[in-house]
Amino acid sequence: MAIGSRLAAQTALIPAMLIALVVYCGSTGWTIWISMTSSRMLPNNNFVGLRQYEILFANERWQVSVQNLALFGVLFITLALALGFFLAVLIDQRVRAEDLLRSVFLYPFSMSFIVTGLAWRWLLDPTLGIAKIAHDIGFEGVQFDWLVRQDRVIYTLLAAAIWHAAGLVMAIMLSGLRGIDQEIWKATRIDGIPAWRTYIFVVIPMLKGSFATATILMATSVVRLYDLSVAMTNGGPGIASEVPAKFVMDNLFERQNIGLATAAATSMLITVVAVVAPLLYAQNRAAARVAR
Amino acid sequence: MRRNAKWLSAARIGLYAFLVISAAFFLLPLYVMLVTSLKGMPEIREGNMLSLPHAPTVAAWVKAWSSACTGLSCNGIQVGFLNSLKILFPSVTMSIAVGAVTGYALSLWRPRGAAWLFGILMAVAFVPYQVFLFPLVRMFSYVGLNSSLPGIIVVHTIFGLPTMTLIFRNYFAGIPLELIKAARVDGAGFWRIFGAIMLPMAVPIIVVAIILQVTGIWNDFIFGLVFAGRENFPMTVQLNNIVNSTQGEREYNVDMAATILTALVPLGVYFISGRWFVRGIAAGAVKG
Amino acid sequence: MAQTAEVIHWWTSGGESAAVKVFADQFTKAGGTWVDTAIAGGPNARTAAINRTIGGNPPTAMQFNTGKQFDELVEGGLLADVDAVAAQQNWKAIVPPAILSAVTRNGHAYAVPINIHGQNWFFTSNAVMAKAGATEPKNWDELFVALDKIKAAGFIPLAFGDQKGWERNMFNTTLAGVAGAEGFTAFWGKRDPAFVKSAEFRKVAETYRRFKAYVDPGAPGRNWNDAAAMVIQGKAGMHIMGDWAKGEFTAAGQTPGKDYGCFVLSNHGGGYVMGGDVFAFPKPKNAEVAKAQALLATTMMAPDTQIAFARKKGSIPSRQDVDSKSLDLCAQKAMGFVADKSKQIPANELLSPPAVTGAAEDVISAYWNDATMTTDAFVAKLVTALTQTL
Amino acid sequence: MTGVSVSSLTKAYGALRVLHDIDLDVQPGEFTVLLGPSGCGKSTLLSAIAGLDEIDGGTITIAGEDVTEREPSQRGIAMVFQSYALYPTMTVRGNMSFGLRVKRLSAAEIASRVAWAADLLQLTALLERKPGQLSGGQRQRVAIGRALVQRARLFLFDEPLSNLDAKLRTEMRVEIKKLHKELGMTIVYVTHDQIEAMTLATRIAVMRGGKIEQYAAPDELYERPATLFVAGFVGAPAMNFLPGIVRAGHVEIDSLSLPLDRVAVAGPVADGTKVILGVRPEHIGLADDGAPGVVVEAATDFLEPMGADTLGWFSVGRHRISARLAPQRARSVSGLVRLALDLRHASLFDADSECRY
Repeated sequence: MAIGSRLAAQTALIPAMLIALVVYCGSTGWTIWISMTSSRMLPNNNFVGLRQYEILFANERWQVSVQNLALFGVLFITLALALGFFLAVLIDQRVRAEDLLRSVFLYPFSMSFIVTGLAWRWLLDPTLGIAKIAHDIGFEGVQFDWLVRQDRVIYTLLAAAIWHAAGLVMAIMLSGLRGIDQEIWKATRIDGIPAWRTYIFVVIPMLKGSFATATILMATSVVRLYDLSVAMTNGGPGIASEVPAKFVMDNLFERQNIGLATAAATSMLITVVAVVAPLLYAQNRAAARVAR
Repeated sequence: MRRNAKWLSAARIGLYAFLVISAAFFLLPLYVMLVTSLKGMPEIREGNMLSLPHAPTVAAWVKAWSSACTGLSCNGIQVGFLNSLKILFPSVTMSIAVGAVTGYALSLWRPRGAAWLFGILMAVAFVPYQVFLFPLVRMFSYVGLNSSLPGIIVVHTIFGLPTMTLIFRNYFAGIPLELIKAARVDGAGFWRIFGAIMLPMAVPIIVVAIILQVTGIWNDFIFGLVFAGRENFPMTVQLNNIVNSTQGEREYNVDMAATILTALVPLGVYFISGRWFVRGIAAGAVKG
Repeated sequence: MAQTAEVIHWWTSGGESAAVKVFADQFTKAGGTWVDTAIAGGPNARTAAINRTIGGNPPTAMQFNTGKQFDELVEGGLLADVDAVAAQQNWKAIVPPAILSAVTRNGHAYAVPINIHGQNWFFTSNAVMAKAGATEPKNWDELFVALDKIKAAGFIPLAFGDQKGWERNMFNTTLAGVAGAEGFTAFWGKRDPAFVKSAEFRKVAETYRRFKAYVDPGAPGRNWNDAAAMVIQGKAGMHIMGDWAKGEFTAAGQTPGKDYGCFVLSNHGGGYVMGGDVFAFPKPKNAEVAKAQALLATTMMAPDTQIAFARKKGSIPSRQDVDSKSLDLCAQKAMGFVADKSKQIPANELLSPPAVTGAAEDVISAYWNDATMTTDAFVAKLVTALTQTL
Repeated sequence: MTGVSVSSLTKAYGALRVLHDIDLDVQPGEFTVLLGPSGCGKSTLLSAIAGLDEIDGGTITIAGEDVTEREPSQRGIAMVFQSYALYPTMTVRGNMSFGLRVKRLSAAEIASRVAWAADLLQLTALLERKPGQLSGGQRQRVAIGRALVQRARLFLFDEPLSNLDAKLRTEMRVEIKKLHKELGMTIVYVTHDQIEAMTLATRIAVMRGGKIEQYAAPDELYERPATLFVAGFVGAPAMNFLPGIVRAGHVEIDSLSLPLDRVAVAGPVADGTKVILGVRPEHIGLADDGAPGVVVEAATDFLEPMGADTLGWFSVGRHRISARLAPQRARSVSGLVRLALDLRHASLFDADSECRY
């Protein structure tokens, strides 16, 4: 490869390299170090080994946060993929007002939860929201108190999160669907395969890339899940809807306990790297094989 | 896809019914916000959030825009609107520029350390930003970037980097390598190829990048608060001041109006360019 | 050349803004220029202020709650002391000892204690109380009698904005009322496992949980001001909140004594839980800033500023030598508590650092919300939370 | 006018060596085709000549200048790619003039070169279109035009016709041949299609496994393939191979014994050597019709009519061979026949080294 261009390519990477090394790696290193100190509001260098981690993993709120994230993550990604894909399939049936519908499904993604959380909280409020309206129009028996029930509150977050992300999934799936060769449809019609079977056994495997993209995007937002919990329930009732990022944030700032906060952040980081690294490695191997 | 006419009608009705119900579900929060913003406080206290306002008034909108107090200044969120624009344009441009160049260099050239860099970026895409907040403050103080417009622009560039790099890399990876070879035979170097050939081809993914970054940067609160400096506080800081007062009376109609006003820019971007978004997003997709 | 002071605070609502305007106006009158940086939400404002201080670009003054929030800034040498102003105004004589010691570290005053907030007030709707035939309780047993009567009359007995911080505040109210100052400081101050395991504390815990039966199902997640509004509108009988809730009543045109009642309830006499707000001053970069800080501190503690501010804010002055006749009925009661050392309890912000408060708060919240959690479990978890923070 | 010469060129991807010590000398004005199956290294060799791939050893000389270390654009080359590699956002004119603009030629010079090339390739009417609006053949012409305007010393073609349908391919082949004749430039052309190679090339370099097996004019290559691989790869239908052992001046193939003196070999072949005898189908005929050569008995398996002639497939002992027959005659062929093998045109290869004797 040409020297000049290689040099230019290397030069072009300087900002990103700088950011990666100084900001990302630097901050991460600092975070890991602080997690092994007794720092509270300000960082100190009073080494305490893994004490913060012991405290962290004994902490009930942290345990609940991690469980919530796991449950939420799995359900959120599965359901948002399902709904997004379904909406995309429906919109792909040459419906009227396609542009309008697409925009309606997509707009939530443009709004932050800090902004829409209040509206959601109202809607789900057992004395104000949908439940009250149901009562007002005569359905006295309707009980909709999931927002205030410890064992159900996570599902209300789920509803809002799906509302937020399903449109994006739809957009990704729709563009994937539009890219599918029309001859596939002709072939399945000649073979007499019903449409739903075609979608499940032919189309979905073909949209592997779209599913992967949507999953990655949603996975990043799952790990970072913070705003939604703050805006809708602030972790409550009790600690029933706490999430790890909120644990980090609360301890970092409001609670002035950065030692514990960084221990939590480091735990999250290690988990992420443990999951992402093998995937990247596998992908790299695959890419190298394709390259020649 | 065209289907047989026989079962078409019944299925069609079901299809539209599902779409309409879904649309209602998606619009519900926006509707609640809208009608609330048009009501007076007494009517809001009555507590039927879905009912249309008896006597619609835009008073709350006017107040939110021009006279709601955030601290001692009672100029509404209009000041922040200008600040947000001041932050938005350079931040979106910078973050996309750096992401595009990095993605281009990673995908079509094989510079040293590319695999590592990409690995780090991928991992960071999953890390909550908050983790980096504190060290970044310290770093910025060393280089004198705190509380300044350049500071907040750099921050948005830093945190936009993983996603931007990822989508541009995926997009450029889909471009045939022969095109680069042809350009090199034509005598174009790294930057010329980028400017004359790659960028013009990248329009669909640039649209996606713009939408993602406009949304993210416009909705950002914490970075604006920490890094922008009080002269440059974005609209969201003022929105927070209006909506999140901890102690004292709350005017939900003003809250909602301020909220919708703040959301108008990203909303507008989505409604205007949703079509291109759908087209472009596939291009940035991970190749299965 | 006017002295310029940039002040970071979290007073953004209408009443709060009016209060902070008192400071700004007085400061301007004294020849300074007030630059206002209001950021809603205590943690947000503190984050911004602390980050800027660490980042070398500090504001002139920054708000904290009275207590331990700024401990480490002092230890880190990032704050300037206000000993000169304290000496000149003779704070020792005029500020209640608990409040003064809360701003003092190693013998130096590091913040201006601008006001005192009572945190454990009961507010009652006179109309609801009358309809239910209930009277203002004199002790905790009578309290539940009153609540039962309100419930029987078809009202919501206790209006509650069920969020973590207010759950803790209700717990603190119970702790102060049932176990008194000794119990309160044993819990938050000494964090004494023996006390937490004692029968007395079990009684606190069980009493706290009794409130659950008087709260409506819409409470979780509700904002406290919406809860206060339920009392104002005559939907609910009582509300437990700090004295800042008066602002809501005043905004609705209600007068204490006439439309609503306010009382503090303790089985041990007085039992007034005192917190408040302070302003701290980052180490000045130059003499100009130092002068502005001195002027700001002096102005904030000036007698007329103190009264005017307290009236707007709903708090009482931290200076006890001011003329409190212009304050409302509840504030008059408060001045009485504050004057008598035996009737006051330092708020938990004064006694424990935020890390401990937060950890305990999680446990308190879990106990309140999880009906299956036994008191034994509660006690055990509390001991861990109070003692395990590094 | 210029030549290109490659000497001792090696290239490896990690542990995988893709080019082994390549030497290639292309004369000025020559049309050299690099021919071989996929993966033989022919495209890599072309890339190396273009400077698009780094090499691990050896030198490349163009027009007498060592260009090994030079950028592609500094080598005085033009290149046409398999996918055409047209810049999709530029018009035809933009595509053709991009390289000239990069080289900062004057606007007038650019315009005149583009006009010349467009005229030559009948693209004048399409100059303002984008590649997306063109047919496959038109795109191919634009790609060639983009190369032509460079007035390069050396033209490199990387399988330029493989994306076209059969009819267009033939047309374009003629056009490229015409261009070469008219403009007389030096061309290095990569393909895996031996017909393309035979029709276009002045010389063909047959490659296999990163080595050049033979570099010779098409006739020479066809008539006197240097290796078993070249013999098998060039010519359709493929040459018939019969393995045997040399004994007493004869090649013994199972029960057959064919006299060695009829076969044109360079020197003596020792007794007991394992060999492979190669005979092209057109050198096998029906003895009864008076075809020359050594006669063997064979059983008819089946017939493949190919239009101009018919390919007959026969079994000789354990071996199957094909013969090119006249269609009229072939219709009556069946059962046992007598085939005449014209050994004067046959090739003899060593079974171990696969080299020609």
